[in-house]
Amino acid sequence: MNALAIIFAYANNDKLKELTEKRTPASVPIGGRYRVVDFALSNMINSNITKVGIITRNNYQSLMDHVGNGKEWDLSRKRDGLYILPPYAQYDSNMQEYGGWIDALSAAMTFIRRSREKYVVLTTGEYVCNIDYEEVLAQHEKSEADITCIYRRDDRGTTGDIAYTLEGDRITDVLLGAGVEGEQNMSMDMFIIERQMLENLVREAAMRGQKSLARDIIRRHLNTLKIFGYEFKGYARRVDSVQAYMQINMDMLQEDVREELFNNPNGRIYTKVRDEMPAQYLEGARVRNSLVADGCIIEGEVENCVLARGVRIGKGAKVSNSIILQKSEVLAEAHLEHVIVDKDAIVRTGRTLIGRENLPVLIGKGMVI
Amino acid sequence: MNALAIIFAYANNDKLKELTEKRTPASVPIGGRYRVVDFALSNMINSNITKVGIITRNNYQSLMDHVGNGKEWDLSRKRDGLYILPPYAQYDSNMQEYGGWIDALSAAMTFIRRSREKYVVLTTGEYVCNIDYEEVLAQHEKSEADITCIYRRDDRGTTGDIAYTLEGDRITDVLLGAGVEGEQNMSMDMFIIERQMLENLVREAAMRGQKSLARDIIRRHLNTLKIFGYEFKGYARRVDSVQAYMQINMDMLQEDVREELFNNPNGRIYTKVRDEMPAQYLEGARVRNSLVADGCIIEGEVENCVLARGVRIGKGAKVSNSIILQKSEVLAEAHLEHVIVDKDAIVRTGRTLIGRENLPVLIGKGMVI
Amino acid sequence: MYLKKNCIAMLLAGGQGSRLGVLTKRMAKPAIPFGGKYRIIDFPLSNCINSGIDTVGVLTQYQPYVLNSYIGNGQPWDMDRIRGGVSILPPYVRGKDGEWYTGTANAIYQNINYIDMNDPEYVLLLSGDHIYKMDYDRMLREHVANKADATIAVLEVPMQEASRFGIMNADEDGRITEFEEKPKHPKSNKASMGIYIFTWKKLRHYLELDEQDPNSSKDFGKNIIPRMLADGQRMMAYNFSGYWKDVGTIDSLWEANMDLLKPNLLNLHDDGWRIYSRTPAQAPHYVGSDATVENSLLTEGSVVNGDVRDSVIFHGARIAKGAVVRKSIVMPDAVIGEDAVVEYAIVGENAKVGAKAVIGGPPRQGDPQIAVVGPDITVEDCAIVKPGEMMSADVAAR
Amino acid sequence: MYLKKNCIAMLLAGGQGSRLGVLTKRMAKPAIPFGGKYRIIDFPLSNCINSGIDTVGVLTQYQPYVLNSYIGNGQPWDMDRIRGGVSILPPYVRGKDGEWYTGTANAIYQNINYIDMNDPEYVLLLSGDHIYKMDYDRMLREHVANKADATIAVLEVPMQEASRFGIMNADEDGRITEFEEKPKHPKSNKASMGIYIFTWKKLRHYLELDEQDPNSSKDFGKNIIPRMLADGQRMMAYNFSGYWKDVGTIDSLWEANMDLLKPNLLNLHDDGWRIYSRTPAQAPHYVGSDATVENSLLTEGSVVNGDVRDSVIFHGARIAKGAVVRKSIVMPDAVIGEDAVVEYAIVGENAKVGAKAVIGGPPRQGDPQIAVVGPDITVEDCAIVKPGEMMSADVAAR
Repeated sequence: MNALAIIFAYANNDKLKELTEKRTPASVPIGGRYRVVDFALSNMINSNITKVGIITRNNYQSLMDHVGNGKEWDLSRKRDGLYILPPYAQYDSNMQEYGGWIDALSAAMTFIRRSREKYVVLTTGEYVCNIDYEEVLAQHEKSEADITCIYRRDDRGTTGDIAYTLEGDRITDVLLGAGVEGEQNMSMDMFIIERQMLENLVREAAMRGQKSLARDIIRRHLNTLKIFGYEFKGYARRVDSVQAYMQINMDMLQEDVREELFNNPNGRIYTKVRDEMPAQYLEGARVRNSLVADGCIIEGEVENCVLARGVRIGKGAKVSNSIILQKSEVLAEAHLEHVIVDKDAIVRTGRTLIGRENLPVLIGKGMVI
Repeated sequence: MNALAIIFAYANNDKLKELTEKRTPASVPIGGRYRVVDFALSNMINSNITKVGIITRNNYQSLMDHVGNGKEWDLSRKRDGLYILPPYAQYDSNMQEYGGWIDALSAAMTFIRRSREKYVVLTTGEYVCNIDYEEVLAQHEKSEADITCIYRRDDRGTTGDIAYTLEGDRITDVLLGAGVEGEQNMSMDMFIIERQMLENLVREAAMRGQKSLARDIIRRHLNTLKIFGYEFKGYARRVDSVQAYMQINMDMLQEDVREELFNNPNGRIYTKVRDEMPAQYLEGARVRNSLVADGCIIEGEVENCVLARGVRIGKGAKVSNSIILQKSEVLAEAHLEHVIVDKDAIVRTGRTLIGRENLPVLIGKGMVI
Repeated sequence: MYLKKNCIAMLLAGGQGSRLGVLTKRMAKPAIPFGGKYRIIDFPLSNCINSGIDTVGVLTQYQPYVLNSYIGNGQPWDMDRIRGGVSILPPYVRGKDGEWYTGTANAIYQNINYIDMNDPEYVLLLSGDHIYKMDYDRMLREHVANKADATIAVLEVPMQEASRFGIMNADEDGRITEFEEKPKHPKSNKASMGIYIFTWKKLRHYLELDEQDPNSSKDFGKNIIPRMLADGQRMMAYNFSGYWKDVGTIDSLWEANMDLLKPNLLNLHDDGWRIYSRTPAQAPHYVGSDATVENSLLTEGSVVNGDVRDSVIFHGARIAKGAVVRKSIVMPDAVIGEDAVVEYAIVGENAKVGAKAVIGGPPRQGDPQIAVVGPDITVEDCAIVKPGEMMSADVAAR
Repeated sequence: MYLKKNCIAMLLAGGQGSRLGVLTKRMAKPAIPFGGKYRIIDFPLSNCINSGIDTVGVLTQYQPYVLNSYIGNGQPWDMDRIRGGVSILPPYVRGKDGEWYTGTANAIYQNINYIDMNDPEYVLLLSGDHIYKMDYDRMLREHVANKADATIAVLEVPMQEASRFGIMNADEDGRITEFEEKPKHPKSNKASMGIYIFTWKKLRHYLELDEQDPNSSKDFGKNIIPRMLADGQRMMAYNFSGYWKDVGTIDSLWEANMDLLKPNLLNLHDDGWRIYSRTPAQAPHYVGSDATVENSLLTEGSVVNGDVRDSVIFHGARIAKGAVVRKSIVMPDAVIGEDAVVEYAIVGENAKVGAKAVIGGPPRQGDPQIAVVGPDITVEDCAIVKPGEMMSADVAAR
């Protein structure tokens, strides 16, 4: 595909609470063996996009550790491949934190300008979905659009989200900020645009001190450019709150969601391989309706859970409706309901922790409870 | 070799003038096809050190572009390999610019602590030499040293350099800062130390707000630790001034220096491969005592020069005692003596530029003169 | 010095493995799936990289596709090196004629060029059909310290089984005095594990000698080792203790998988000694609301809605509702239909077992008789595969 | 979809290249050094990656060591891919017996499994002995647009030379109506370049048909193409214009090297179409104080202290003081001694030409007679190698 991709991988908010205390949303663990950014990266390689820049701002060591040299996504290349674009790397970067995508794109402009690809795919690193950008590009080219904005029909808009008004495929208005009610054309913060046009639009907007792609580029040019929408009809959710995080993990217990995300003919979701041995079920294990990653050792009861790699569930422990992240241990006779246990934590023998569906208890990385 | 390496690759001064305006000293082009850091990286892999962290601070985009995923040095690995350690990547980094190696090591402490290797090799990325750290480690182990400091005998000390006083192999004093005269045991800013000891020493020094490895760790512990010197007897020069830069390039015109640096049984110097075609000598070319990289096209006269890849020397041009960096063009009938032309510059037809041996004219990156 | 390799490994992966029957019909033995997510060759390859040996030549001539594409560029084992790494070494044409590998020694002989190019001091010789974890670097250090010409890893086996092995008789310093292939009256219980370290110069000499001998069968065990012993070369035994299993038969393959369910036999949870493998990118395995799983291994991409006990379930395998799996191995992407019963069985890659089919069964008396359904075989609904049967064609309902 | 490949390439690198004599004694033809820093195979491999084809099977059975270690993990051509990349495909044993490649079609036939595993729509068939730059993607797009079963690249050659080539006669739409191998009276001057794109399903069918034909010589040019034509399959010609040279003989190899010294024949300075190669890590080349170099190519690691004109000097070559090199090719790591004279010659890899030796000489009349010093050969001081001589053993002083 004649396109390069830019993935924006820095936090805009702290709605993920402790989950993003020591990492960016893109590197939050999800689905037992993935990080959120695996979806964005795999979608790129599955769409035959082989030049990918990841824009980071802070808190990105865990992201760098995860993506490494990009080999797992076959993005370790002599030409092109994966580029981490950290702040302060440019000799002329005197800016402070990025105020918005336009600042970030300005800082990455050398990277963009040096590319030979005709198009740029812009996306956040926070979406869980399996999308074929080649199909989007085909529509983009067929409709002779200047910008194609990807959206989904959804009624879960929250304050700060962006929605589009469409006439046919053409976007006629951009709704910003206001809490949107009912089913809307919610922006997925994914765009396709010609590289040269992006360069021009960003330069122009930056000179005026503008910050927001949606407000200052898309909305401002609704009449002067051909800006079209592309409806993505598959499963797509953004990891933008603890509730969404919990829900997406639970969604993956459904066969149709799992098949669409992970067994999609469009391509697999790749992640860093950790070479854990298969999960061990010992005598006394009782597991129901759960996703279990390699390296787990299970002796207790588990229901409606996602267990990440290397989790241990002790004898007589009962864990339900919970997410246990990698290498955490739930010791014997402990009892957890509606709990998210971050990495490397320990829940002591006999301990009971009970959250509620819309307010899970969150146990931080490395904590001993 | 049971060691990891830390390469400090950020500028301490601006003595390299325009050459480091848009890059760090470690990424300054040298010897026609190399960057300075190639020597440090190649020395590591040649000593069988396969885990290398490069500490950067600012101005490091060109360095990242050059080292890429580390493949050229065979450091693109599933376990270990090359790690860029930029500032602000850690969630707990609230520091400003590193005040010294101790600050930088504190920021890299997670990386160091997570390693399994017994030893750490610390070095700057600014030295041109071909050194076998396995030999240094052998002496370190044999002498049961706590810290081994690598030095060279040299009389070119300048203000700010560090020299050691030795009794036998043991270091008894560290001379700081004062302009050192005569032949001295000049520090090469290379050290071998046990990883655990380094962790302890850095933690202790950081708690006291200390900054300098030489002053605050080496000198302070001369009586409490076994601190030994290792004399490196080969060619070694630091790229720390425009004069040194010029001299090192000129040294490479000598066969013995070239053989030692580039045809050393200890190992080759690897660099990013650019796949330029062989240099083309056209009718009228007159080249004497020069190093010429691939991709050059030469129609004029060249004497005592280093031409980097893709340089063009036009018909009737005369260039002597100069360094022309990659992709720069010296057009017809131009005349250069004692000039350093940075990348992508153009010297116009018929133009004359004459510097002096100890004060070369410096033409900046991309300039048209 | 980086370009010169101190020790490289040569892995003999050419064996046809005919005792494994239908399982090796379309792949070489080292490519057979093992332990839920591995293939046999993962063990020697992982042992190599964990021992610091990053240059491995894999000698292969039989059905190499699955093995070649499994090894690929070596990345899963961190062997996608610019210098060194893993190389597939098939026979090739020299001069006018080509020559297939006629024996283990001939296979190495034909690749003298490959070894010379790497210019090693020592060569480690490995087989591709053993399951074990071993630090070859320790063995190498002993070899060097002993100034040995060859060092052979040995394992103490029960004396009554010793006559099934090649037995090394060594003096008290560990120097081998005698080698007996499957002796009727073994003098010791030190069995050769088929793992050798040779000083390359010495081995090179004996390979050339052996190649010129028209009566030689060009085999390490039969020719090279006896000849070196006869010549008084310094041959040392290296004592290994720990789990080691030759998986060259259906029974031993099944047993070795079952061994993984027993604690403390072979620890694969070892962070310091990972066994690497190439696995397809799949989601964690899913256990359904009506499933039960006990004393079993499950891995990525498998979906269990039935009842699994004492079994090893590979990636992508699916066990339908009501199906019962006991003491069995269900290989990658195999499907067990609703209410099927699979006991004491091996179900090959991508095989389909129909609803209510019955595969194998518990032993009536004596040793279990393992039923085998070959790769890609379909067993129809309600069909029966008896204990000990091996199916290499589709099975109709009876 | 990433896992499925639209088009993969199969590169026939098995040729012994006997017309290149001593140069191919120890390496297959595609591994021969060319153009200062390349080997012949760099051209098709670079063309592939530049055309967006990242999966290449290299079919080899003859002296594969140099080629295998040159290709290695494919990194220099950006083909060290996790999925796809470059694979060496030697013959192998199926069932009980092995079979060497008996012809170009048989070589592909034996690798049907490899191709099927990649599941491509189209297969590009290439040779390993041509020097050219070509965008296979353009050819592929024509193939697809034409809904062709096969597309064959053709080059217009001078009519008087046409009888040396396989000639394609095509109608005005480019559809091939007739194929004549080296016709005495050619009807057109469109010569086949040995570059084919096939729709895989169609080719697979004809490979299987051809394999069953006991009278077939299992060759693309002799069997597959004529048969497909006879069956009325849709075979299209793809017109290529640009530099293309078969370097299968000493003369053509020398000429192709000399062609690089002429402007505008084959542009290797093309940033958009790099020719990649694996080169040893060496310093830029050094030209000494007494040297003269004109109208020549020099590359890394070479050291010139003599007088070089109209020549191609490879990496690591050394030309001593007083030596004269004219119209010659000095291959990697070769040494030309003091005051030696080398004219109209090819000096092989790592050969040593002694002081005052004389190799070759200018043509008296007619075509130049190229002298060849084989790889690793030593020519003693003051020895003479006459024009047109080919030395495969050390040369003593006369």
